[in-house]
Amino acid sequence: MEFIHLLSLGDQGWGDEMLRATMVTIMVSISAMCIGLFVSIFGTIAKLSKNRLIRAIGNTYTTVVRGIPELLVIYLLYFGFNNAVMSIANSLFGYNQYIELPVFLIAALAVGIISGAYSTEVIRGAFLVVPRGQIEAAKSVGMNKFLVFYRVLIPQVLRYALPGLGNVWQLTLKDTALIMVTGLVEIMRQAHIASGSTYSPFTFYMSAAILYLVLTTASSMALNSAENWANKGVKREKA
Amino acid sequence: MITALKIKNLTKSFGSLDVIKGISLTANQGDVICIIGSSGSGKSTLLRCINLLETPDSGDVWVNEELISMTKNKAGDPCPADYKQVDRIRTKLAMVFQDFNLWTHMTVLQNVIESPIHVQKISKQNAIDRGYDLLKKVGINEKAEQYPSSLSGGQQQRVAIARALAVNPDILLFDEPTSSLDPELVGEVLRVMKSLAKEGRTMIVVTHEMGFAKEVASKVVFLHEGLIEEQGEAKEVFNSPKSERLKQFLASNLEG
Amino acid sequence: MITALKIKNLTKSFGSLDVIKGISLTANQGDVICIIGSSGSGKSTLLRCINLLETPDSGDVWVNEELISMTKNKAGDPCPADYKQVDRIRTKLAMVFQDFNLWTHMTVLQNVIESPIHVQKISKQNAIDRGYDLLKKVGINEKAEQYPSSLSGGQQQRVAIARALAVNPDILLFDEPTSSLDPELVGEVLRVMKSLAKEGRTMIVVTHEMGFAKEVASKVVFLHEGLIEEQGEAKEVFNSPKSERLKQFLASNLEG
Amino acid sequence: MSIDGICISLPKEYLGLKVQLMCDSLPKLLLGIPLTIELVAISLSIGFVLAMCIALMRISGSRLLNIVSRSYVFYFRGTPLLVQIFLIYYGLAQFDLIKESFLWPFFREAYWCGILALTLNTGAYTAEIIRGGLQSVPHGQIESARSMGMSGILLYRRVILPIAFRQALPAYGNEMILMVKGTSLVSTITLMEITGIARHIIAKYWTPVEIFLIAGIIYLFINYLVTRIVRYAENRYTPYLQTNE
Amino acid sequence: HNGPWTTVKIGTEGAYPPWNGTSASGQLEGAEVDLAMDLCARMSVECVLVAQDWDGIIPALQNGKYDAIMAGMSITSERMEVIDFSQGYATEPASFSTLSSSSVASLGVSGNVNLDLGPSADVDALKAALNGSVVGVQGSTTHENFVRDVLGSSVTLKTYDTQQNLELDLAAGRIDAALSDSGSMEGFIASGNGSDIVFIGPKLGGGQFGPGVGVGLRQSDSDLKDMFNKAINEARADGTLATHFTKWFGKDISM
Ligand SMILES: Nc1ncnc2c1ncn2[C@@H]1O[C@H](COP(=O)(O)OP(=O)(O)OP(=O)(O)O)[C@@H](O)[C@H]1O
Ligand SMILES: Nc1ncnc2c1ncn2[C@@H]1O[C@H](COP(=O)(O)OP(=O)(O)OP(=O)(O)O)[C@@H](O)[C@H]1O
Ligand SMILES: [Mg+2]
Ligand SMILES: [Mg+2]
Repeated sequence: MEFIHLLSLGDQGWGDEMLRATMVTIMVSISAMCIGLFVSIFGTIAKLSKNRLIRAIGNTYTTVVRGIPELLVIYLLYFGFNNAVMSIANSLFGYNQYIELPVFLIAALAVGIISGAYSTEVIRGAFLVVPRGQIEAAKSVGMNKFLVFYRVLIPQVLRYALPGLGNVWQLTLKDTALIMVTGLVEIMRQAHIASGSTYSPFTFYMSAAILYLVLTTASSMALNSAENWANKGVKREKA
Repeated sequence: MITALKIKNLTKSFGSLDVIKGISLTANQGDVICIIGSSGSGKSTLLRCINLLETPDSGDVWVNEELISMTKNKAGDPCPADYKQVDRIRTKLAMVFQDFNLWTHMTVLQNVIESPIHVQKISKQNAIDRGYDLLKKVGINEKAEQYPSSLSGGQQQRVAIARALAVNPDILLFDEPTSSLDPELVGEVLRVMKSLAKEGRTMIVVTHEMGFAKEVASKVVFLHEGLIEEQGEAKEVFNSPKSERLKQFLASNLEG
Repeated sequence: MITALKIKNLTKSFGSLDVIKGISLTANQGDVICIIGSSGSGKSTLLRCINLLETPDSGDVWVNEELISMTKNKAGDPCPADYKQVDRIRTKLAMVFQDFNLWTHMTVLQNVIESPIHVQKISKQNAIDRGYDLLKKVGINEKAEQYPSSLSGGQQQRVAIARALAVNPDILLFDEPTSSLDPELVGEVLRVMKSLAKEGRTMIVVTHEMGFAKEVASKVVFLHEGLIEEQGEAKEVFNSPKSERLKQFLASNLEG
Repeated sequence: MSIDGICISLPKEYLGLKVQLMCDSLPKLLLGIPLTIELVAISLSIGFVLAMCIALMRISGSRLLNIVSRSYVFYFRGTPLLVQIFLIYYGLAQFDLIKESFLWPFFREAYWCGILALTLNTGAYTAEIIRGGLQSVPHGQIESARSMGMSGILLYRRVILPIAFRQALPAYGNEMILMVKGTSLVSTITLMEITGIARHIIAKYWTPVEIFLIAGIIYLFINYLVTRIVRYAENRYTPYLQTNE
Repeated sequence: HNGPWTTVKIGTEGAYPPWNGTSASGQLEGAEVDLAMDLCARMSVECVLVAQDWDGIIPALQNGKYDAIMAGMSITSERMEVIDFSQGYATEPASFSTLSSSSVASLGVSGNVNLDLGPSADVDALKAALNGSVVGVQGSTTHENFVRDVLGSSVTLKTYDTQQNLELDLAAGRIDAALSDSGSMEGFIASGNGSDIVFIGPKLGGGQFGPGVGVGLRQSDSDLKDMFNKAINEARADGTLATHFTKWFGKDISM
């Protein structure tokens, strides 16, 4: 069996490279998700802001990032980000050396910014579905703004947002396939390299597909149990 | 006798819609005031102005003879002068909502002890002990560990009453506390409310339950288009209404 | 006189829970039968068995003296022998649900003319003309072009009644038609139902509105744990209940 | 004034971006729009039919059909679109069996491979959207239809499907946007749609940021139109769900 | 770049064997990889090889992701506008290839053509034979330029992101002919995956293909350019340049 040889571990096969690449995919996805969640805090605040300008900035962010192909967002960041950082460094500090940002960082940032736009929408949505009455009830027993936010709003927002954030995670995981164009050797790029070198594209793209399936399945199982935990106290709707 | 609640010349409008057009009202300690009136007459708005869930446009509110001080914000709209005072006064003025508004992410007991622990900084053990007492009082102590979504509407409303009582309020505000309940569940909530009235609690109740009003109200206030059209003792108001509006209202309400 | 509806020895269980334990009932043309009973006694299930929204386990149902023929499916469970017959009989047995169940994607008028056009194959113009008449009858013709979501509960329920009447049914089944309405909206729906009763429509009504039952019912049936515990004329049943259960039920129901 | 005339009148560079070049490449990029739209339209239409079949298989009650439809949806939602495209285009050509079969004239063309991948992908997502829509039809509205004598196809045609489609409309709008964006990936298998042309121009002038910016704006505009169309459809078909914000 | 060079990062594609490829252990390998190590030793700098897709190979140099390109990149006037080159270190003619079963295969192989020397009958014959066919090239290469300039609209052009994908599609029969450098295609034929591929027409040099393959550099780094030129001269003089290419191409294509 040819493919067993191709996918074997060690120097003669590509199995160990594929596994290493899977680790990279996981690392990038996690970093990107964290970056995205961080960004989405500001995104949500901006989109719920009373200030029109800030709200417009938030809306522009989510509309633009969600309306442009992920591939282009990644390309733009990959090629544009270094330039931008360098020109900022130059104008602020007069620093005119090449500043090199690690590929991993750029990749995580690029996917993170995409992921952040989707997370923003999810979290904003969750804020809006927390019943107003529960907030009023909190006020009516004398809770101040901080307590209302921290004791009533946040726990509920998390619960409502969790399924949506689970979807964003799956999206993020799959989007990392596109960062192959930055040269970072994650699953997709490794499959690309290996299939090019061995002229066995089916073997390697199929392996990649299976690796992604394993990742998405494992994480959706984890997400389900997280949801069950967060949904304590909420009656399941009858099917 | 202390005046528990005093309202003077309260007005409130939403945009161009004048909802409360100047209402004054006084409740002495132990009074049960029932507010009746047709839909849209401003009953909920009046109640929500009292504990500042809505900010009144003008007029004054005293709770336990303490004036809630108001000021104007930059845009020239009225707003509370001191949010700390508002938070404090709100614990004196617990509100029970029509649709319960229990916190779904907490158990029944957690709902009841939340405010005593986090707002009034009572020790957790004390709060729990008091919480159980209150749940027993409204007859629902065996549900303490359950989540609100597994309770019936009447049970939820009784939890909401226990939660309101937990902050040891001087005045209870009820906004149609039985109108989102099935007829069969109404009874259990009204029973609890009657027992509170007997204890001598000061209560302001917006309600459609004329039977309840007749039985426990020290005063019935009939609101019409943002003004008090008629007020007086329950018997008087129901049996010999003076205003044409009230007569109409009572006729249409008893017929169903 | 024709027997509009006859039920004989009807039983129904869900899993191990026997909900209807053998009920027989007859309604002559023009009868208004009110079914009362506490929650879980099987009122809704009985009504739903009549038009086969639930399949009875055993027993027979005749509509206009036509027997609904039943058989057993492969698994040995009872099922209708002829689904065409069921569809036909259902148009003779229009049902009005507690929560209206109007079709949200259609306007009020479209809701009313849907079944006449697509089930009974009446010409569109005829259906529209009749639809307007019915809407006028329930006092809601000026809302014909609106969507149900923009109507109040009472208005929606009246549309549901018009929709049920549109198939020109011989019997109207009502399942607590006013219990999800605000007290103020109950009146308008009851008014419409009373007028239907006066017209001599055959109606089977599950209700908590004792006032309504007293006024229009030709017979009141008290259900308890899946059996008819007591039945008779409204005055009789309400004023001199015989069974202990019914006495209890009436006491608890009137107290609220 | 021709576009050339306009471009010349612009400054050569602004904020470090080669503005004239961006302006010059706009008409070339616009030439990619027809192919992009074609790919989206064809794969969405076939994908929708496919999705209906998959959703029906799912609720058919047959165990086998149920497993087939679940596996299909599982695979295509669990893997990146790029993998699917590469597998179909480069992967299948690895087998002589396919190269020698009657299917080869189809798989030989990047165009059809692209459409196949996009179709299978959107089919899986749309099937889930349809299933969600069907599940969201309130049970009471079905019962009230039954109680008026509706059943079978009539019930589906007049009540269940119209409600389900209306419920699913916003989610399907998102899926349409995902498809527009998805077409950018077929540039990796030699198709010259907007992104393909962009890469081509970049290969000549080595200015990725400028060209991808313009391409991004074109996509944004297309997606804006898609949003408007969906919004229009929502207003038209679900006036009762619209809030007057 | 300020100060003396201690580390030089070199960008390569890793998908263009035998110039530069990737081994089953995931390492970059190929003639240019060996040469890079050799040149860096001569320049007494530390070398880091960075893999980069061909699409972005020049922008990433300008970005500062690496300092030099060794990726089988021909020196052309077009590229000279945006980057600089060292002297050439190798030259390999380009040629068309096709499946032996294809109709254009009958054209057969003709001799060498130097496009700098003006019109050629071999090229005209090639153009006639390919009329109406689908020709594939790796995108943004000298090969693409040749097909555009010389064959123009008489053929349908398909561009690929890597040489390897071009080879796969030629072997699969998705294109009628491919234009690429002879060495890479010979490697593919020899690998067994493309055994029914044959060359057609002349071996092409000069013209669009430029004077040869060199190290791509930023225009501002003239000091690095001098270093590379000096190191290449040394490698040529002591014969190691020839050794590297002979090892990977089976023939000496160094210059
Ligand atoms: N936040 C708001 N914004 C705008 N209008 C409002 C708002 N709240 C209430 N209103 C309007 O004010 C009027 C009075 O409302 P309110 O809820 O006080 O009536 P109500 O007497 O409680 O009626 P109901 O018996 O139906 O609860 C209504 O016309 C209502 O539409
Ligand atoms: N589809 C079902 N599956 C299982 N149990 C059911 C189902 N429908 C009803 N039941 C059970 O049958 C019993 C009778 O229900 P039913 O709805 O007929 O009562 P009811 O008299 O209408 O009560 P209510 O006044 O609350 O509407 C209840 O215990 C209920 O839980
Ligand atoms: Mg109100
Ligand atoms: Mg019922």
